[in-house]
Amino acid sequence: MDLDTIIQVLDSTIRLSTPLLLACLAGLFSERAGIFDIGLEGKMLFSAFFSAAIAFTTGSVWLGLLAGMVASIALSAIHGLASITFRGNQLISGVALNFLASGLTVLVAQDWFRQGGRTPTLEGGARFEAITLPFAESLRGVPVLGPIYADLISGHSILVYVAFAMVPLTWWVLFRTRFGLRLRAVGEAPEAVDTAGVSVVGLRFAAVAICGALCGLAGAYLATGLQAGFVKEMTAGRGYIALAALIFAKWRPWYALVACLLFGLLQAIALRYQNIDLGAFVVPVQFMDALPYILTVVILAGFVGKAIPPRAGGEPYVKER
Amino acid sequence: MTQPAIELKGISKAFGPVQANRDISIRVMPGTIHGIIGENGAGKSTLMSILYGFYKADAGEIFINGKKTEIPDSQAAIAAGIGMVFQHFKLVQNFTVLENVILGAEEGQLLKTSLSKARGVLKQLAEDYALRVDPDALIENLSVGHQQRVEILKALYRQADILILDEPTGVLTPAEADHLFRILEGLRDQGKTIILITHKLREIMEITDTVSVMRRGEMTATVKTSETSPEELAELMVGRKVLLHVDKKPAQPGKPVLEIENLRHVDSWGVERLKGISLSVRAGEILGIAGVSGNGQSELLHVLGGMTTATGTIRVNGQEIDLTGQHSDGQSRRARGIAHVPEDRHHEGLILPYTAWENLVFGYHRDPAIQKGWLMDNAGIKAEAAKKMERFDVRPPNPNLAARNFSGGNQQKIVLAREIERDPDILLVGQPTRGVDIGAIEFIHKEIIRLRDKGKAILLVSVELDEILSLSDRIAVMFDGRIMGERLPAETDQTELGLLMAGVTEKPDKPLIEAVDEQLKAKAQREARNNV
Amino acid sequence: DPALIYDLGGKFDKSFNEAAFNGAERFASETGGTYKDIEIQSEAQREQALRRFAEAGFNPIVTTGFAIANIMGEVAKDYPETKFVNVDGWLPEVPPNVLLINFQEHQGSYLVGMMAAMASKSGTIGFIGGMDIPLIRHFGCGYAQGAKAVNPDVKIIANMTGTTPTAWNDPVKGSELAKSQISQGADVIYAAAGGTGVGVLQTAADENILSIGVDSNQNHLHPGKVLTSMLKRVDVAVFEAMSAGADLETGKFMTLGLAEDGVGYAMDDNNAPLVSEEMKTAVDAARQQIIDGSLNVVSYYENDSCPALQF
Amino acid sequence: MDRMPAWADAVLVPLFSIVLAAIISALVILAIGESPVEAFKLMVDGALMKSSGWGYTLYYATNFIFTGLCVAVAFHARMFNIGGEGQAMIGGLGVALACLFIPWPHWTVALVGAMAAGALFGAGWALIPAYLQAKRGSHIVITTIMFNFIAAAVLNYVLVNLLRPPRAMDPATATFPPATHLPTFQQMFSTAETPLFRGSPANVTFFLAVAACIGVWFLIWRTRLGYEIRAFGHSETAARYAGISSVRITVIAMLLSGALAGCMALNTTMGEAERLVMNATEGAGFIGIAVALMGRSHPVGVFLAALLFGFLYQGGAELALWTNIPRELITVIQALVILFTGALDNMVRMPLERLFLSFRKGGQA
Ligand SMILES: Nc1ncnc2c1ncn2[C@@H]1O[C@H](COP(=O)(O)OP(=O)(O)OP(=O)(O)O)[C@@H](O)[C@H]1O
Ligand SMILES: Nc1ncnc2c1ncn2[C@@H]1O[C@H](COP(=O)(O)OP(=O)(O)OP(=O)(O)O)[C@@H](O)[C@H]1O
Ligand SMILES: [Mg+2]
Ligand SMILES: [Mg+2]
Repeated sequence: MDLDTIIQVLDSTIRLSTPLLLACLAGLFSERAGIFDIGLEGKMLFSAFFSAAIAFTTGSVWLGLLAGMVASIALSAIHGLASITFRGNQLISGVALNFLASGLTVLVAQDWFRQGGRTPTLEGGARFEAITLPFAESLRGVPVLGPIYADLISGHSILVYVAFAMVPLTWWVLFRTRFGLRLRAVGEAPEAVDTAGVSVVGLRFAAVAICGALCGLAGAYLATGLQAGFVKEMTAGRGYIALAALIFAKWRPWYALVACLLFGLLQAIALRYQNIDLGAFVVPVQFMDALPYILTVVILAGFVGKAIPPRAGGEPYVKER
Repeated sequence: MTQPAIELKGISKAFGPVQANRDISIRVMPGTIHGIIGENGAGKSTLMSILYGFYKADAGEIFINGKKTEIPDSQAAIAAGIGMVFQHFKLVQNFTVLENVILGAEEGQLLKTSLSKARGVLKQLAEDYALRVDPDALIENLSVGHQQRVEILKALYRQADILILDEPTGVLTPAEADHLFRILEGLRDQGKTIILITHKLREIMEITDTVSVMRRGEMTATVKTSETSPEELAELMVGRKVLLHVDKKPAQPGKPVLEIENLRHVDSWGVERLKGISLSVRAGEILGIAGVSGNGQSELLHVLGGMTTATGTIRVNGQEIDLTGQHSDGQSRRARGIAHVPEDRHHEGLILPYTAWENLVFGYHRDPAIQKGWLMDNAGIKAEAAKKMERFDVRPPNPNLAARNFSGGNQQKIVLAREIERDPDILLVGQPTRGVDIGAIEFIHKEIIRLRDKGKAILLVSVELDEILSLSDRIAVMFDGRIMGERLPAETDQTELGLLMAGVTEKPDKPLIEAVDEQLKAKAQREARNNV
Repeated sequence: DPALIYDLGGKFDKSFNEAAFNGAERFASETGGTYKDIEIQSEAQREQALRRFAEAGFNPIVTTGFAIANIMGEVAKDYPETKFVNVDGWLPEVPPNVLLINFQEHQGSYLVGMMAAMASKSGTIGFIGGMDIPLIRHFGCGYAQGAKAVNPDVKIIANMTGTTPTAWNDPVKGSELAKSQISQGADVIYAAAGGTGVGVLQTAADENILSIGVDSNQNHLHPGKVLTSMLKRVDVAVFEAMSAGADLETGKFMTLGLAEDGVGYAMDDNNAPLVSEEMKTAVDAARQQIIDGSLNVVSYYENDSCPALQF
Repeated sequence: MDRMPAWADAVLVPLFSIVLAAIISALVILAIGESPVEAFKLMVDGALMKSSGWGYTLYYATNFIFTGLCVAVAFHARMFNIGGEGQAMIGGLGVALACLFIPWPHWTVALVGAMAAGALFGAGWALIPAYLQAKRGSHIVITTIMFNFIAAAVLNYVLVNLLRPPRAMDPATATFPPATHLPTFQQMFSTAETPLFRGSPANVTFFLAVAACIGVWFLIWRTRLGYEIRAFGHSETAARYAGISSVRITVIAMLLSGALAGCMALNTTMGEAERLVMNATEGAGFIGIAVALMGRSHPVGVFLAALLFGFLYQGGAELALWTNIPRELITVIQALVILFTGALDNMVRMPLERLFLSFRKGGQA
């Protein structure tokens, strides 16, 4: 494999990892605060649609992004209502929201644009354009590093850089700020937070809202960064992969980056090398397609050590009855 | 005249159908230690949690230093100068001591300043009140006693003037409890007001200035400690005269039925919990295991009851039993005639949503006698259950009621009825009277002794020294996974047992608490090492 | 009135079903008639929709997609007065009131394959399919043969999007596949992948290479960037079936290939600058040869394999 | 001393939750410019007022009973099996293999054989997640989701490359031999004068589903195994105390769960399509979650909830047939039903409980 090919595969990895990473960090905030969320998929989808729809109608991708985040946060609010306020089952709420997003996006899209559940193609200012970093062109000539900078690091849409910047930011927020301390505490021992005079409900809603905002970014990236419009079910299971990456990452930001890059890489390889001919037999495309899922299972089977979720995760905080 | 530091007026609180507090009024003067005493479930914790803003009262008013104060949440309580150490600590296990102390009382948005400030304050507090803890240790690596210190530090860090402690001594060795009381006295002398919840009469008499008694959600009396007696308090607590000791004939021990040699157990975290236990229990005797909880007693019961694996030898009636492998589980032990009344009836002994009759065969449900072909003979089981409930005076005697709907004492009777009525050779009993009212305690003690008098071997684990002393025919003391020594009840006392419970085997030349603390520190450090 | 039953992909798949819908719309606007349509959502609803429409007196009932053919054959026997039409299906025996319309997609794909090879400067062209099923291989196979006919050394990169039905609706993956193919040198990519193809065409336009649409005329999606579209005139078939009404001739197979203008390649203002005269002549010549039988494009179905491409 | 009578919890709470879901659904229908009343009438007419409507409703219900029971059995052992979809897919493969490659003399024998095969394959697909959960603590929710994706890939490979008859276009197996065709309701109940269930796909598998309900009820509430499964589900530590092996119960419960999902394929693959197609499960595995939740994991509840969802499916099809409402409306309604009955049930329960409590207090006073 030559350098170009490697760069191309890695380039593809970055693009495929970005939505995973955003969703994974979203899940990280929520689950660190003790709220499990298998509704990442639905939130991304919701945001993908609303960001594309608003970007199309207003012609501004930034308004679209805002709309996508608001829509995603709205779903988060329902999840919060169900799992925080009414102490419902968090998994079920997530499943329901995934269904809701999958149905409602198409329903609204059809009612709005009459194009069979998709938005019209976005053009110009309604899309995120790739950003060329300074000196990318002039440095291209430098051996090895030049192409890496120009082709791999430069030339992505702004949301990619935002996503990668979110990793240190998340780490910093969680481990260096008051909010982060409280957030981690509420996922481990909500009663400790409560008796320390801090609102468990408030913290958890804040975490869920951040989760919504990040899923909003992920969805908007899919529809307005990677693509030029919304197509039904366009998240195609990425929310679930992000969830697996989160477990793989043991709920830690830097590990999340590694996990998402790994899954992105696997997908990039599966896309580029279908039907790998091993001489004795041919690995079918179906196998390559399923590889990320198989690998997740292998990882979960404990070959990377035990992943212990936040102690209060998945359980509603109940002090009376 | 000085204002009371705390005055509660007409506090009521219901949890669904349970009236936990009914129209309670109480006044506590500043600079005093006020005791609250009452049976399990009397509503002590609830009342204090209301004062701390953890629960919201249905009715009633709170006055702090004479001023009416609304306490809708713990934030308000902290602002009013109240600190509370809960019965179950409210600490974040994988945070450090410092992080736990500043949680909710941080200065500014960033942690750095808060952490360095807290470090200084903790140092000062440690000197002022003899409250030393390593600020960078993780909570999960601290002994319970030190965790309690962290809770007290949390309150002091928030500049509490009123400190509430909910059953603080339940988890401590006698020497540690003593040390705690010295700290509390120090705090009182600095002008702080302290409320101490306990159900141990001895402690009330020892340290409090005034005492209130609660019974079934009501406040039955408030008296000066110097003007009352343990007998009077017990009567106020229970509502009738209570026998404070157990009647029993001397034991007639036979040959050893249960022999344990060099038993070792490593838990799932890799920590060695049993470090070579050797014991034997003879027919017709009760062997009591004393110890502060967390020193391997639970693990011992779990191994004997087949819930976990171990190495070493266990012989039942001379026959060795499998300790790992496929044939080592609860079923195999039952087949050998070992019955087990577990320490935790809610999580081990009972399936709370199951009905009484279902619970009365729990663990014995594979017995061929209660099967009808492929199915379970539910009608037969029910009839049998009704008889057992009758005999053990379970109230109400309704086999169709779910276990969770019985009171603690009656739940415990269901477990005992199930295990004792199988007529086992060996009975393992853990904390038989934890969370059980005094009437039921008397009944349960009698049943255990009756079984002993039938010539059965009984291994009793309890953290209540009184219970150990009054029931056992022989006492073994456990500390840190080892047996520190065996004593006969007639030849020992609380002080000696208390030292053994802290791992101190010889009469120390230094002050008691230091000897105890040294042992506990060594133990905590061993565990911390094991955990990494 | 006629009725139309779409296949599972749904009415607005931007290709196959949408072409059927366009045909029906054309029928409605040109004849002033009305029609009824439904997008089924499960396998079992196929039979239900057929029967309900037949009972309600719709005639003819047009269906799209091979999957419904079997059931249609059964149901047709119960409603001898009603005429049934299916696009893409195949039955061992055709009942007298059934018309099966097949398209020679490989022939159309052959032509666009030729155009791709001729337009390619790099000598590498791409094919992106949706779910890996025989029909899609059928498309790819014709495409490869056409390309090889122009340039025996042409490199053809063929990818399938996936194995689940989401493969039809994953434009992101379509994009990545396109990017991957572009990075391997492809400068013309043919997308036969439903909604996923939207992503392929988009990326091709963004990356400034050429793409080829499928089923409907997709040239307008990115004017000047879509080389052509492989037309499968489902719209014409549907329009004609609906217009014929009760007079529709049934009881037979109808195969629409190049000769019948059932398949072809799209030319319009959007792609006129992209298609050179030379290209047009070559393609039209091949078209003629296929029509008169002197050129045989091998169908993937013949023996489940493709002479020009390994899947 | 219960807080609220059990019947109220079992009947009133789901009922009010459904009503809430219905109200929101009506608002959604209004919002897209259609009449909810008309829509509801159409749904009822199409699903319940004709025998053929019932034939569809029961056909869908049969699927949902199986997948609902699948989720319910796992729930009793406190496991959230999201893998019903994949287990049903692979179960379908088992059914197809049995039907295609064994020369059955009669449909009754074929049904038994195919059932065994479907159950075996479905159970087999649940085995690895179960084993990983039991032995290594791998979260069953995630592993079963992954196994759904993997199942789709396996099925795709098998259908495209191995089982597809030569020259067929469809990624599907050949049609099963006639000896394996199951009698439909139409064949069973129609007489010459009164044709019933015409054209509808409901078939004899429905009775199997009912039998499965009864079987699961006996298993869970009358056998030792059921006793142990429930005990394990309520409290893992107590189960260990009683000597109930967590590995054994986890694996057995998941195998049963997978087997039930696998049996769903009898209805779709053997009963309806008479061949195995790519997307035979159509999300029924996920609907099973909602069905189990609404049915409180009790077979009677599962049966009723499956009927409700069957009605939604069939009514929704009728809607799509006669109005311009997109089919995704049904997805939205399902989502709302799951949300209100499964996750927001306390929103109904809390006020209801307060109401009961105040009644009781009033009664005592
Ligand atoms: N969070 C809660 N929800 C429901 N009921 C509760 C709750 N907390 C306490 N109760 C009930 O209220 C009553 C009083 O409980 P409380 O904990 O105040 O008693 P206590 O006197 O502290 O007993 P103990 O000595 O066991 O700590 C009991 O019947 C208990 O079951
Ligand atoms: N690394 C550690 N891990 C866990 N616990 C520790 C660690 N280091 C110290 N401790 C605990 O912190 C306590 C403080 O130690 P130190 O010996 O200074 O206290 P002390 O003077 O005995 O206490 P006091 O002032 O209450 O008499 C020890 O008792 C020990 O249990
Ligand atoms: Mg208490
Ligand atoms: Mg000291």
